[in-house]
Amino acid sequence: MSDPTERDTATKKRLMEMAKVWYDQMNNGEIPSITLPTRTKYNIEYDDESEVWKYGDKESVRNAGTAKSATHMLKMAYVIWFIKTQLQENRSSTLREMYYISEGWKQAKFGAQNESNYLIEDLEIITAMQREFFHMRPEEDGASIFGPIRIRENTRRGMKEIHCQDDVGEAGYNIPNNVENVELVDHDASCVIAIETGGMFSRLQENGFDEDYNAVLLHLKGQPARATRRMLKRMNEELGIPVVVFTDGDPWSYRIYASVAYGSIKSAHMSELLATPSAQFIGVKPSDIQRYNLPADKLTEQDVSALRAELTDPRFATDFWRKEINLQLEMNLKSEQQAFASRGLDFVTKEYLPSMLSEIGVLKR
Amino acid sequence: MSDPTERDTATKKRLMEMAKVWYDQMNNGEIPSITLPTRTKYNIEYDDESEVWKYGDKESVRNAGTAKSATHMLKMAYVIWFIKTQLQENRSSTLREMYYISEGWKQAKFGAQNESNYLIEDLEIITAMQREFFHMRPEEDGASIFGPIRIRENTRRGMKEIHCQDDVGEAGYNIPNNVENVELVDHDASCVIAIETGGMFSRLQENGFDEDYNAVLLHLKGQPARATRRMLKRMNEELGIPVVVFTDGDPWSYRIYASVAYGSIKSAHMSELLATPSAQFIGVKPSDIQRYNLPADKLTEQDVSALRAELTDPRFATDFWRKEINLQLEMNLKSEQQAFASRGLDFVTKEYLPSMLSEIGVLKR
Amino acid sequence: MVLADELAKKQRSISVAEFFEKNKQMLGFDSPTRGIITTIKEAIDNSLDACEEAQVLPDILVSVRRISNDVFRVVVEDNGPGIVPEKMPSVFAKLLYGSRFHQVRQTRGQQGIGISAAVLYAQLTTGKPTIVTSRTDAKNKAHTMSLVIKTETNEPEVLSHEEVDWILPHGTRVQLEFKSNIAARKKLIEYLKYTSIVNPHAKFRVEIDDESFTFERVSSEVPPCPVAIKPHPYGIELGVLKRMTAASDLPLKEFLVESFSKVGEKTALEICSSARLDSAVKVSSLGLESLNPLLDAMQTTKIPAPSASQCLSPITDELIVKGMEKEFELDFIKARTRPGSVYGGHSFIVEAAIGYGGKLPPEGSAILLRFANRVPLLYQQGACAITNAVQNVNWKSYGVSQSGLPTGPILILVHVAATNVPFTSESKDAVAAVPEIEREITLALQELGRDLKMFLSRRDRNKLQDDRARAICSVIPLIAAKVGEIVELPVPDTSLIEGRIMRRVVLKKSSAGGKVMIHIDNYTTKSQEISLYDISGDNAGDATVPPSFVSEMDGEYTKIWKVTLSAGEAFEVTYTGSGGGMIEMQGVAENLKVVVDLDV
Amino acid sequence: MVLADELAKKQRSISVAEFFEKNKQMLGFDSPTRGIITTIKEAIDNSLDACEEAQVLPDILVSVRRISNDVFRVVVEDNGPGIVPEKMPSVFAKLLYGSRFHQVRQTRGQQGIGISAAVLYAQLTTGKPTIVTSRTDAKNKAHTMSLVIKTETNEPEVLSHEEVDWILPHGTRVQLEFKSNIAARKKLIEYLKYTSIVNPHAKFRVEIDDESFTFERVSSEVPPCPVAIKPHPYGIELGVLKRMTAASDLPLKEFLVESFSKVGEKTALEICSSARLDSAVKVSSLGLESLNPLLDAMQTTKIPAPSASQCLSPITDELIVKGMEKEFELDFIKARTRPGSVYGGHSFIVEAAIGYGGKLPPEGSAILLRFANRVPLLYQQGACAITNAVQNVNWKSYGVSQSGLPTGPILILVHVAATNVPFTSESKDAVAAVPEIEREITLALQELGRDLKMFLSRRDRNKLQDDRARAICSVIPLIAAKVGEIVELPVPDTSLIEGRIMRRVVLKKSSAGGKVMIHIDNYTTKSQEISLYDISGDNAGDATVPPSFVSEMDGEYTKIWKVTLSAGEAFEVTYTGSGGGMIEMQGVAENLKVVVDLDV
Repeated sequence: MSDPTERDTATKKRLMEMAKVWYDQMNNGEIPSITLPTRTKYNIEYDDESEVWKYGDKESVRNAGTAKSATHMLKMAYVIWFIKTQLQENRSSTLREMYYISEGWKQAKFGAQNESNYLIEDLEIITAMQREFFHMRPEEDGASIFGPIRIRENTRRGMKEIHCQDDVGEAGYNIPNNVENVELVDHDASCVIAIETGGMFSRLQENGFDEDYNAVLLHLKGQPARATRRMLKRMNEELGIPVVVFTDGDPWSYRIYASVAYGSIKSAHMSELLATPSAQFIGVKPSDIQRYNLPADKLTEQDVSALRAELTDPRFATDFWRKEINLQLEMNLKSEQQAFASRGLDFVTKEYLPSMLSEIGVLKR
Repeated sequence: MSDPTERDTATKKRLMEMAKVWYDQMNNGEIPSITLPTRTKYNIEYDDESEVWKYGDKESVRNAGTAKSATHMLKMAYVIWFIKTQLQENRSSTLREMYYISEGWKQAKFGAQNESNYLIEDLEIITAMQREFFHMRPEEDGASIFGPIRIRENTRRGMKEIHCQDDVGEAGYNIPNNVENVELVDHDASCVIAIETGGMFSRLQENGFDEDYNAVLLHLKGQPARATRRMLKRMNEELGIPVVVFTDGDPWSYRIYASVAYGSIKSAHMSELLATPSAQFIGVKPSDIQRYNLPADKLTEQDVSALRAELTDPRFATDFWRKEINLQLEMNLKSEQQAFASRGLDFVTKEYLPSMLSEIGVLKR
Repeated sequence: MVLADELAKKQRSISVAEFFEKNKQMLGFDSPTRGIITTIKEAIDNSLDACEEAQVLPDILVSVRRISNDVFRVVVEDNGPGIVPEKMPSVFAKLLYGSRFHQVRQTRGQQGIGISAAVLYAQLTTGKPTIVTSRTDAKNKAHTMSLVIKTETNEPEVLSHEEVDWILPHGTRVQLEFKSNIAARKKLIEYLKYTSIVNPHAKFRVEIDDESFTFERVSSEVPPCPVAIKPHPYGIELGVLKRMTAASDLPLKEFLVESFSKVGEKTALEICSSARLDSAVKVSSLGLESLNPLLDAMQTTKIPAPSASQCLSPITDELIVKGMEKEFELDFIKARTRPGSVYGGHSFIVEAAIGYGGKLPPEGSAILLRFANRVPLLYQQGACAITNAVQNVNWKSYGVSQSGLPTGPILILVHVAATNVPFTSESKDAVAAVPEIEREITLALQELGRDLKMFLSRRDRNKLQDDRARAICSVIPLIAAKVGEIVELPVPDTSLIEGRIMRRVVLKKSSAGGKVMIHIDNYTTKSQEISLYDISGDNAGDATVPPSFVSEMDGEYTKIWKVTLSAGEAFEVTYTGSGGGMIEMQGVAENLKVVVDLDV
Repeated sequence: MVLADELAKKQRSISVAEFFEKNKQMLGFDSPTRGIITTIKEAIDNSLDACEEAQVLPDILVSVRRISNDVFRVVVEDNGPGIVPEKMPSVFAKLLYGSRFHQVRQTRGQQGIGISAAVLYAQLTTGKPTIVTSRTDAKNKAHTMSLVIKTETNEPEVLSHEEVDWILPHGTRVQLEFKSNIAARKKLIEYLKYTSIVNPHAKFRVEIDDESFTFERVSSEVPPCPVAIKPHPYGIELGVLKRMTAASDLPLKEFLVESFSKVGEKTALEICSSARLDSAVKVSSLGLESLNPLLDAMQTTKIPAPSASQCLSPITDELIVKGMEKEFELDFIKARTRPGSVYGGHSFIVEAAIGYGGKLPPEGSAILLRFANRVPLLYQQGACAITNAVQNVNWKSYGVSQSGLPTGPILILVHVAATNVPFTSESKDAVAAVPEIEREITLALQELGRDLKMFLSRRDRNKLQDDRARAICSVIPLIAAKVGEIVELPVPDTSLIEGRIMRRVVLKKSSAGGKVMIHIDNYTTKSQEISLYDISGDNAGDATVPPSFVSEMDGEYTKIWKVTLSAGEAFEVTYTGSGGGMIEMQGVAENLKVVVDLDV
């Protein structure tokens, strides 16, 4: 569905089918209802075929039998109507804008921002379509890319072809919020390194790591946006470039990795589109803190409970993660990726990364 | 000082002069000391000449008479030494990297990240030089720019010339962390609109506001980074483009405007380089909430105390701000810029912005 | 002479009046404010006790009048049986003198200290004697005496005595003067209000300076006067048993039957055999070596609890509820009277009540009203076993939040009626921590807690049903409209859903295009007679069904339609107008009624 | 017969023993645990009072022994003056009998209830009489009696009486048996510990079952026995004045001078003229109309406070400090005795002490020790005026945090000594809220607070000076080294700074390149004799200055140099080695010493 018009028609059709179900229910004297998978970590399962984590069989049914859930369905009806209009007029909007537009929807008005977010996710699940198809634009841009890859972006101002090393400034190419408009043209890359912090992104750039190893550097800017994850997935799938994730050594960073590699719980319904199962973790490991004697901070209470939660998270149910997480709880320490600086500014590019990348088989020099 | 080598030599000289003062003090049997302006909002003053707010006359003297302040000076000596080395070897690093490098400095080791931040600020004040001159790289990149302006960036990979509408994707051109390496080539712009949220940035782009009005759109990404503020200053000063700031209508947004226009308290010593005194505020005003009947939220306790603090902030000591802030406290409401969507997705580009820009004399159509 | 001889000369007896004169704080006279409350409380206790004994409906006058800067005159007058002239001096002017101390039954006053302590306090602060007037029947004249206590000896002194005419056929009036201040006013009214709750048969007329008001009685039955009973074997202490046996000339079995309540021949023999004592032995001959096993046997043998019904006078559930209703507005109110129980040989009964909602403050700690033998306890709440027991109940399990005391719009009343209330001090402010009493309070409150929980969950369930009805009748039509728009088909009819799901009477009003439409569906299984009230600026002159009644006031028209709808039937009316105003229907049970104003 | 006649038959006197038998909780016998503490407390109070009267150093034995499952035998024995046989029955077996109630002076026991109540409690729970042995001097034999109280009459009954030989020349021993349990042990030891703090002249030997220990005396001076004085005119109440005048045959002026303390002829005449009464009038003839102005005049005329020194026996600052030091380890301790004051005609003195730091728990509320007339108050802390006063002091202004009570490692002791301590009940657990007393406590604590603040800020200042020295001697040399590197010049000499800024003895040790260097500068203005201790793995065989002494143990060498340095002089020694270990110098005052180990 690369043709936008075709895509819009299909989306509209799907939404109207959904509304028709309710229509028929009501005409039969039934209370309208919808069925949704339960959205908790206890209901995500590994899908062997696609190699990603998706929602499992647990489902919950919502019907309009109470004022609260009836109002919820009313809001969903309004949202479907709004999207249908948007598709017809070829407009787009952000979730926040839709939230404000709902001001005029009387009883269907959203009480809070996250209500509209949640509703759009529900719609994605029910229709098995991305929000981008609804012309719903995310607030945040994607990450920056710097490295030997050429893309073509279909912008409102025409087609732009950009090489992400030659045609951009030091801050790199900014992934737009709708990656479906980007075409991957060609590349000369050995791998994509997705990096948690800007400091480390600049360090690798300054030390010429992209040139020396033909690496595409990608600055994740914290928890990666959908556009970023989709871009990583596409570079991996369409171009066959291996993806590695280089983060700090704390529970929040492991979650960043997990959302790149396995998909997030919040968007488990999009895992096939967003997750890159072959992505490998080369961030700071608890065992690295010991091995390299890195400066470290004590874990906070939040850290400890996040680690504990990860131990019960199916996405971390491997020997590797169990061992590392338990080790971390035992040491009660965490380190940042920039902590490698304590061993000199070149240590990370001269020693750590080459040895890690060779170890996992991404570099063969 | 556009020549990097020349700039580095001057910086090194200045730092060594500073160290020499302490050297002489000690040789005379005096406890080494430094004098710094007091860094609170009660000590910033309006400078008529440069039209920006700078630190006033209040000074505090630090001497090595207690273990705490002696250790502080020891750390400063190490930092000066570190920068001197960095300049000699033509390396750069982030504050965070320096923090980790200090691991090897024994007593001079930093206790926490913000200690090294504060120290670099002190050094900037004492030497009257930007941290960029010390080769200290900020963590965060600058904002994105989209509009009719052409720049030339001196990157590690050579000189790149980029037009910020024609040569970039929809996410725009990313301002690098050291703006001193960017040359402003030419432009066709009527104004720069610095926008607080990504959603509004995309809205203006989707609605073609940059084309219709020859506006340069700049996404501030929250509290603007130094690079962003420096870029705004330079576009205004070197190219003579008027700058307007378009934010939400809450105390934190007013601070964003204030830091663009007047300089921040934290970097009042850099105001001449970073502040754009002629920048005008076109964000959501409390009176707009009434005028346009915008959807609004109640103020939180934090909001109220931030507003109260602003009433005692010399940067907000104008009739305009006093009236608006007092009105807001009275109404007890705040609105986001995307709240204009409640009046339709085109309202902001068809009505609000044209009328605001005409009102303040930026647009003359 | 050795030192001990010298010291011996100084040793002498202390009169109990001297003792309490010096330690007046122990009797509740620690401050002038409190003194006035304590005095009135003691006088009213005596009046109520006396009226109960005489089976008279109490009619009590309380008057407080300031007669100089800091001197107040207090009068308490009752219509009780009166006191014979010979006993008047001792009753009012001798500490530790009274009729109720040695009796095993529930009375308000017990110690024989209260009113005499007030007399002592009055003469101490103003030097003025107390004036007592009493008349025992219509045939005799009233006697008036002016009395003081001789502190050194704790004996009464009569300063004057005369016979006088009195309007009351029988009754007692006591007048005291002492130093105080007006800060006591609020506490005094509180005391009277609470007293009136637990004495619903009493009427109080109150005069404070130039103000006067009345607490009316809500019951016209005099509670039965508790009858004195013999002590119960459980909890008798060795010293008391020793004294009783020494004073008796009976054989053991007869001694047990005669001296204790609930001990019959069979039980007595069981005790004797358990103690391995001859049932015929003279008890006066028993030494400690026999008394110890006897006491053990008395306390381990199974003996029924004393019949509380005789010696105690609980208020009863019904009258507590009446009393509370009189003084508070409540959504829920329930009272329990526990069966009688025993501690240390003393009978007692716990009564409790819980009130919820209404005009009670919605937040903060519960209001706790403590009573002992029908007397409110106003001070030292924190030190009282009642408070402790209330705090130890797990209120959360009854759906009530708790922080020490339960919190929210709750009123808790606890009444401990006992033949001997274990107070922590003579000032009778707080009940001492006796485990048996605390346990009974806990049980009573737990029973009430379960009732409260039922009330609260029923209230919640009603809310839920209402909510469901509202969803179906007001939201689903909106969904239908929007879904119709999306699929580009006519709006589906949702009345089928309404009818199937609910068995209610649904009233809908809507207005559009200058027309107002009112529609009623009777989805119930019964016929309904409905009065439809529609109040708005429209006069409904062209109503499709003309209203049964129309009236106008200030441009507002009240329209009433009388409609009878059998099961499944519907009613509809439309008229020209702009709508608004209010709509309501009468004649349908609250829980079967759904009113949906689609314009709101 | 009218009802009143019937009721009158039941009315009779109540013996005070009956009253308290029924209300034993009022006397502190509410639980078996508490009963044992109360009993021992009452016996010890009497012993200490008696020893004081006899000016004997108290030597008191307390023994508690379990003799069956729940029966305990308690013995308290003292070396006091003893009691003459005739008075023994009344003293021990009659409530409200004693020598101290009518006297205006400080005593522990006042009410004449305590020990007799214990006897009553013993006979009530076990039926056993109390056995009292007493001997008044070496010439007489001791008398032993077995006593019980006749409850109905509150009169003593002597069950046996014999003369016996006794090892003590004089003293009293009382032995009681009652039901209790061993939960009392901890509280008992606490009670004895606190009693010993405020009675530093007393020695207590304690035997609990098979364990025995002693609280030793820290002072060998018997405190002077308080002398009884006449009442003070302030705070006399009208009723008491009326009684006094009625019983006197003196003219007014003489009556005033004779009956009250601190009233001389001049004051008496002043009172008369202020009351507009003839100074020669016989007081017995005065009616209320004269007594009222007389009382007013007595209370408004300026009269000196009663001389507390005679009738009261404060512990004194010095002995409180000794007592506290004996039982607690503290960094700071200070006590204050306030001047005497008056409430309601009763003299009182407040003493207070504050302890800080040491082994006190560093967090949580302060430990509060309350005392009245040298007796610890163990119960009802929350209801006590002392607690209230402590809480009302603004501790934050003395640098101490506060949440109700002050918090942190703080101990607060308050002692109220009075001719009549206003307790809230007979159990004597808490002092009633008398504004005059609370005010005095506040003043005492405020004075102590200021001292504590001084101590705390001095401590902080010392810390600051230390810190300064450390900065100069250890950090500045490092700054110098780094600055030298930056400016590419030789490292500046920082000894000038050290010398100028500080007047101390500075020891520096550093090691580099296999050499250890130790350097001492005497920057003080005086000559210093220094022993330098250097303990490490180096044997310093090649030291440039050979040590005065070397010893080896497990491979660790202790090297000592004896060095004398006059003002401004320096010492230096170097040797081959790797450094480490520890370094210290002796002979220099702590506040003049700076030791800098540059290797650490």
